[in-house]
Amino acid sequence: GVSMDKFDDNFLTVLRNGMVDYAKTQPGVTLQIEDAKDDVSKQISQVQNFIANGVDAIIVNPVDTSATAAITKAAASAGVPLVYVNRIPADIAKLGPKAAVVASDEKESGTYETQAICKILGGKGDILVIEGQLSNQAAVQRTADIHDVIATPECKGMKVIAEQTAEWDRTKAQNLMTNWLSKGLKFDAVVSNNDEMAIGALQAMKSAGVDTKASVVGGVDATQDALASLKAGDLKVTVFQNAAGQGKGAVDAALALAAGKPVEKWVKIPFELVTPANLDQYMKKN
Amino acid sequence: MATITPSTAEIVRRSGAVPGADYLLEVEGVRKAFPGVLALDDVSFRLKRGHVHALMGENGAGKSTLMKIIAGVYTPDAGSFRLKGQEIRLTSPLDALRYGIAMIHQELNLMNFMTVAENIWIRREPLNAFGFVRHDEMRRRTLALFEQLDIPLDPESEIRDLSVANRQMVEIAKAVSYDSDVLIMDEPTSALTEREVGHLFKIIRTLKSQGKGIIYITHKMNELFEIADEVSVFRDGKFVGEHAAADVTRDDIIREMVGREITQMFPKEIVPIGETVLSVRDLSLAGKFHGVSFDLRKGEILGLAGLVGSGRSNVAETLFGVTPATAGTILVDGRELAVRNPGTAMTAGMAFLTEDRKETGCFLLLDIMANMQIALLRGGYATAGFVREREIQTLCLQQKARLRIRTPDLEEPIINLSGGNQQKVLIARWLMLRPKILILDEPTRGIDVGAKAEIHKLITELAGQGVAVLMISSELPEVLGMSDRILVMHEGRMTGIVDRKDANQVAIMDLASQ
Amino acid sequence: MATDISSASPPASAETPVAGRRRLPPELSILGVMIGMMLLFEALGWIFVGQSFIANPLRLKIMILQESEIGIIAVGVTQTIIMAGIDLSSGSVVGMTAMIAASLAQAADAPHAVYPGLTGLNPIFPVAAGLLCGLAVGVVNGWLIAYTKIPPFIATLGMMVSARGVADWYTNGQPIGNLTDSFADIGAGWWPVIIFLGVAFIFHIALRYTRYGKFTYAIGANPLAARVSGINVERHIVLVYMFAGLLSGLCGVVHTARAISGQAGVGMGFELDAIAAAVIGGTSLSGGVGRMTGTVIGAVILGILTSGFTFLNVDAHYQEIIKGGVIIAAVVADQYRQRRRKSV
Amino acid sequence: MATDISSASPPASAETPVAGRRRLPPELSILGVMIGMMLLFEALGWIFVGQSFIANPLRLKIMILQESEIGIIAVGVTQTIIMAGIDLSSGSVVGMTAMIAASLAQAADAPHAVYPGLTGLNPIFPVAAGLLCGLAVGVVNGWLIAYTKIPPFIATLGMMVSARGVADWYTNGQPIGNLTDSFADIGAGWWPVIIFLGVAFIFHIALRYTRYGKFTYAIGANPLAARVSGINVERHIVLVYMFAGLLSGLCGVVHTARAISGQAGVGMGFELDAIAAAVIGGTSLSGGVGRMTGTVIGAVILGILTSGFTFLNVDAHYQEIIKGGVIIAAVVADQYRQRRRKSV
Ligand SMILES: Nc1ncnc2c1ncn2[C@@H]1O[C@H](COP(=O)(O)OP(=O)(O)OP(=O)(O)O)[C@@H](O)[C@H]1O
Ligand SMILES: Nc1ncnc2c1ncn2[C@@H]1O[C@H](COP(=O)(O)OP(=O)(O)OP(=O)(O)O)[C@@H](O)[C@H]1O
Ligand SMILES: [Mg+2]
Ligand SMILES: [Mg+2]
Repeated sequence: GVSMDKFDDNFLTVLRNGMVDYAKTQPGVTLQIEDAKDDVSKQISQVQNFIANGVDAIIVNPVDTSATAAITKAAASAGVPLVYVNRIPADIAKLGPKAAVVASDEKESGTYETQAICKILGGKGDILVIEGQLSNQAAVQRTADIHDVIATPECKGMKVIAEQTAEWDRTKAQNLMTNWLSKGLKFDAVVSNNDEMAIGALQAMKSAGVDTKASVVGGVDATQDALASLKAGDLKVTVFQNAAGQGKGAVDAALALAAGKPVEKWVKIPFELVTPANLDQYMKKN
Repeated sequence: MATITPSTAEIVRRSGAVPGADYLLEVEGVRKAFPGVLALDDVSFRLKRGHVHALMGENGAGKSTLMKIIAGVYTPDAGSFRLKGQEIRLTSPLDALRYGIAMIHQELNLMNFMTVAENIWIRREPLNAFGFVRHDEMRRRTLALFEQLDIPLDPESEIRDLSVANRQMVEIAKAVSYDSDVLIMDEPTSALTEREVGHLFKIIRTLKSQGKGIIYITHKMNELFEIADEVSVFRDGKFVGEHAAADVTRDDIIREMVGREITQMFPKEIVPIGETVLSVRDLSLAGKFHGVSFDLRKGEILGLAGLVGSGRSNVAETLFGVTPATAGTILVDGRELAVRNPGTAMTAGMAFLTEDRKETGCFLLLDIMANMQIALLRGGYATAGFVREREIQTLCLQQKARLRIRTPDLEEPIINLSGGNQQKVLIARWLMLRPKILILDEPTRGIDVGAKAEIHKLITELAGQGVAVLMISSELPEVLGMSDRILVMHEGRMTGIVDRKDANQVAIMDLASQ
Repeated sequence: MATDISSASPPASAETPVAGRRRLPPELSILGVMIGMMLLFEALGWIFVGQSFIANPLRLKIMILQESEIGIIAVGVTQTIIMAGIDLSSGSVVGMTAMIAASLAQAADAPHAVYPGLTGLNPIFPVAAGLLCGLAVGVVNGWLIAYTKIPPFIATLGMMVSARGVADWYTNGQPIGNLTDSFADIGAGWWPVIIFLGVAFIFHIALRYTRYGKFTYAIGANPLAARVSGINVERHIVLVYMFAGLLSGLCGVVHTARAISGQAGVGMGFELDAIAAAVIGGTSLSGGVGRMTGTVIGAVILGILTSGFTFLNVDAHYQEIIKGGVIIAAVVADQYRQRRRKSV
Repeated sequence: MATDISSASPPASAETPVAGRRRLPPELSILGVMIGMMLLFEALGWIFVGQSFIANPLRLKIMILQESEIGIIAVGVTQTIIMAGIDLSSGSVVGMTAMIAASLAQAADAPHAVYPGLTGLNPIFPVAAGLLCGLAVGVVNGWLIAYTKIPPFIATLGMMVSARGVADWYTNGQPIGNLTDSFADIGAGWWPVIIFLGVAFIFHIALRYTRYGKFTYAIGANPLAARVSGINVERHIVLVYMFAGLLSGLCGVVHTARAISGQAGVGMGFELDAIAAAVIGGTSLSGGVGRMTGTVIGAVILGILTSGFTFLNVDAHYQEIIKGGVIIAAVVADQYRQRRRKSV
């Protein structure tokens, strides 16, 4: 049983496909994947439905990392192995013997992105921040990372002149960027919480006649479109999170736990910075 | 000015009259303006204890508006009110009810999906010690009330299953149940037949003998002289006179109301009757009526009489395809016509004025023009889909003048018109179609004497032009006066067709209760 | 032909209300649809999965447990709809009250407590705070609708946007975890179900047997008639929206206890599910018609669908596509059965 | 006292429409609210930002551009609401048609084309496919509502769930990129605005001056009376929902062209924004009342809000909280102005 946060998210789709593809190579493994639609209660219910159906192991891509206690408890009391994937549950310390986490360290993504931009700008400049959904933790975390990096001595010269949400959405980012441009804001870089919004911002800049090749825009996720944009010289930096690797790792961990083998509590899948320099090695990956 | 707060309403009500107060209710200097219309202009009115005071006036004269003010629905722009000699102020219907003023509204005001009992006792449900409604007790009280008023209805039936007449009876019962000192009845009989009217008058007499005052609005002259003690006449929002009913004649009042003489109430002309246009054979609608057969000829007016609930309206609805027949045939000009929906009926040249203005007639939120033109649009008056507004507007203005529809302009939402004027708009809707067969269900419901005569003249004129008319009416004089032949129904069966020359009240009533 | 109310002898028929006129409660028909649905899954279960769908206590529990949060707000939403209103703010209010309740329910050892001085409180406090907040929002909704006369859709839509804003702003989007066990107990085991059925029962009684209920139906069926009958329509509107708000607050509390965490995004889209449960259960959006039992059945139908699809291991992509069709089919079947019974 | 229609000679007053009685269109009032809002931002702009809010062509463009997608579906949704219906499926249909249009609009050199044989097509094809799909969905919605008599809310809710399912399923949630430039042009520059205002104008004319419009209002105001007046109510319902579906499809196409990519999650929540635009613009959810001009103003008001907040650089968290309040305030102001004008 697999419960995903949501289906219509590009990154999670890659992760899901990673699981599906990998599971196909493993004999006797069938996956039942459910869409929690970004809803904690739905996810809890899905796990309970899985337990009712007697699955061998459960993989959960948590909607809310602070709300995993209920899931952990349910799985533990039913004795079903449990693997959290992609996001680290808040109760990681309390996970029982039949539970594990396969994820990257979310703190890395925003940090890598901002550090790279800081390097391009030479440690100083005015930046615009495009946030994801305000109630979403990745958005909150990545935005916090930006501020953390700016607080470091090397990047002290950077300043956030405006920070608004575009709810992860490309056209919303287009709208937001156009609104900023209409105000005549002078900025040196745009730091976006994900690639979709970064691309939206670039599209808006293009249609307003801003030279996107000379501008500095960064995102996170290394989606196909982002890589293409990077190649074209528009996007300057993105961060690759090995979605397929996480998917594969999760299935592996679940199989191991189901077979009674021990698994590391946190199987770390690292983030990787993507720049025009190392672009080619990622073109085929996501 | 000693104004009494609503909380003292009960005290005022319980206390006796101020010494020397002859009148139960006195209203003075009331003014009420709606946008563009001065509905009431310095109107005064008095009601005596134990009397029935009739209000007369043309459609749109302001009768309902004044009554709604007394019942606390509208707030007047000016005016003072005295109940049993004490100054009162009315700010909401609840106030009025507390002061002992209840009203039967011209437009039915019932909750469709609730039962009869729930409708009557709303806000006054009998409760038990825990605050729960005692449904049994409510039912018992309803039955007791119905027995007292002689109403044969099941307290548990839902309002939406009742015919208009029965709904009206529920309204009457509800108003009586308040046991109020002042009871306002705004055209309570417009949907009732003679039997129920007689019934209502019995109730009114009982109330009178209990010392209550009743304000009675009607457009039916005969009722006036049967029940009223006084009569006040209104014209164009102004009070024009008060008389003892015994001192005046029908013509006096009409003259005062309309400002001119009306010589003939039913201006029936004998016109040449042509060939048959509509033949109905064994028409049935399962559960409603069966075996209805008749012929309708060019220039003929066929009256349809019967008691309330006898199925007259159902026959009309079936003819027009609103509720397609379950058996029988309809022939128009000798050709069989499968009437599946109103569209097919209209294509065949029929027009149908329904009896329930609010439910199946008016588009309340739309303006007068939209209400009038809607049936016309189906078959023309549009070029490539674009409505020919000019032409239609000319037609509408003609109808407005001809039927004397009282409104500032055609863009007024129809909901702002007085009841009678709404009815006129609907009549105009169908007349504009120039139908071959005109079906009218209670065409003069709520229409004043003057306009009624006009409409009767119009119907006769149409018949003269070769239109075949089927007219349902609960007013026997109207049916008798207008029809060439009268078809009588009872409980879903037709009990006979009477010729004009043989028709009289007794013969019809005989057939209607056979 | 059913009745003979046009009989010529009134007193007789008045005394003897005609038999066979008693309407069957309309929710019987949607109950039939629900049972049919369960039997269908049972049959499909034996064919495709080789096990029983119904004879599984855990599944029966989850079927209703997973909808009990939606159900709690649906109890309030149903009442606003019966009164010809609507409550779009319920989902956001769940999010807002979830945050507020969670912030007051943190355990004494919570590392980054929102109010470090207010940890380890008795669960009474977070519960009361959540309920009161919900209630306050409800009063504002009701006041706006009753006294400014703006459409309920706009008033509660505005509130929906604002309440979500408050939820996001409350801790800048950071989730609130580390709640006390005693608070978490409220959301454990059967509790959400009991609370849902409990409030549904209370308001079922209120709607059917009290003046509160009669007024609600009356205003929904014909506000003018209600006013003319002396009902203080404005006050009653405030009351009904207040209860709806209170129930959203309750749902926020239950959700927080169940998830053992407060998250700003919680409850997104709940309002639509709640309205769907009510409408599937026979409540009419034009007001005056609806019953609490129908809403409970509507919520359970949504639960059966979810559990049934997981049970049959239907591909999640197809699930959605089918789900929409099944909701429509359920209501069509209900409509058809009701119409047939009426014409009998 | 303005007029003297209470004259005793009816024929005279019937012929001469009294001067000064010309009714102002009701949307004038909400237009006033909109202008007031712009002036407020203008004033705040000079105070806090030191520049003009209005005198900025780019901002005027984005104000309407950012709402033009919502606006396009609002044109259809308004008509369903005037007809006392609703269309909840519009957002999902946008998602679905976006995917379909995108899959047929991929450039010849797209690396992972959905239909490798169908790349580099003339934009006519993806546009036609998107529109046709939308139209088909609309017909299904209309048919369900007209002939099975289920509430429009349920029919379009079911469709909303199903269409989203189709969008997700279409490419398993993968976005579709690498679209042809000629297709992308449809979403470039002023085009979305032109398309929005174009369809709004067409349907404004249709509603005001054609039989189609008169029938739509009539059915919304009183479906029973409409039927008795000979209108084929069922056919007209199908027609109106068909147009609504078509417009959702158009929005899907425009959105895809604007984003130069098709995404399954697109359009989520659009239906609510569209309904909000219509209701802010004065369309009544109980049917029979509403105008296209009002809806356009409603959409622009939403755009002004978004642009204004960004302009003033209001903290994103407070934005939401304020936004809800401002929507309510706008409608309250409108209501108040209308009532006052009425009583004059
Ligand atoms: N809500 C309203 N808004 C605007 N005008 C109104 C409103 N109600 C009534 N009027 C106008 O006030 C005048 C008086 O109407 P009212 O209903 O009192 O007449 P009435 O004497 O009861 O007529 P009828 O015999 O037709 O019932 C009419 O011209 C009517 O158009
Ligand atoms: N809307 C309705 N729903 C259910 N039954 C109805 C409805 N309207 C009328 N009936 C019933 O149908 C039967 C015939 O009613 P119909 O209205 O045709 O009679 P009618 O002779 O025209 O009387 P009325 O003067 O009341 O119109 C009656 O028993 C009545 O109670
Ligand atoms: Mg009147
Ligand atoms: Mg009748």
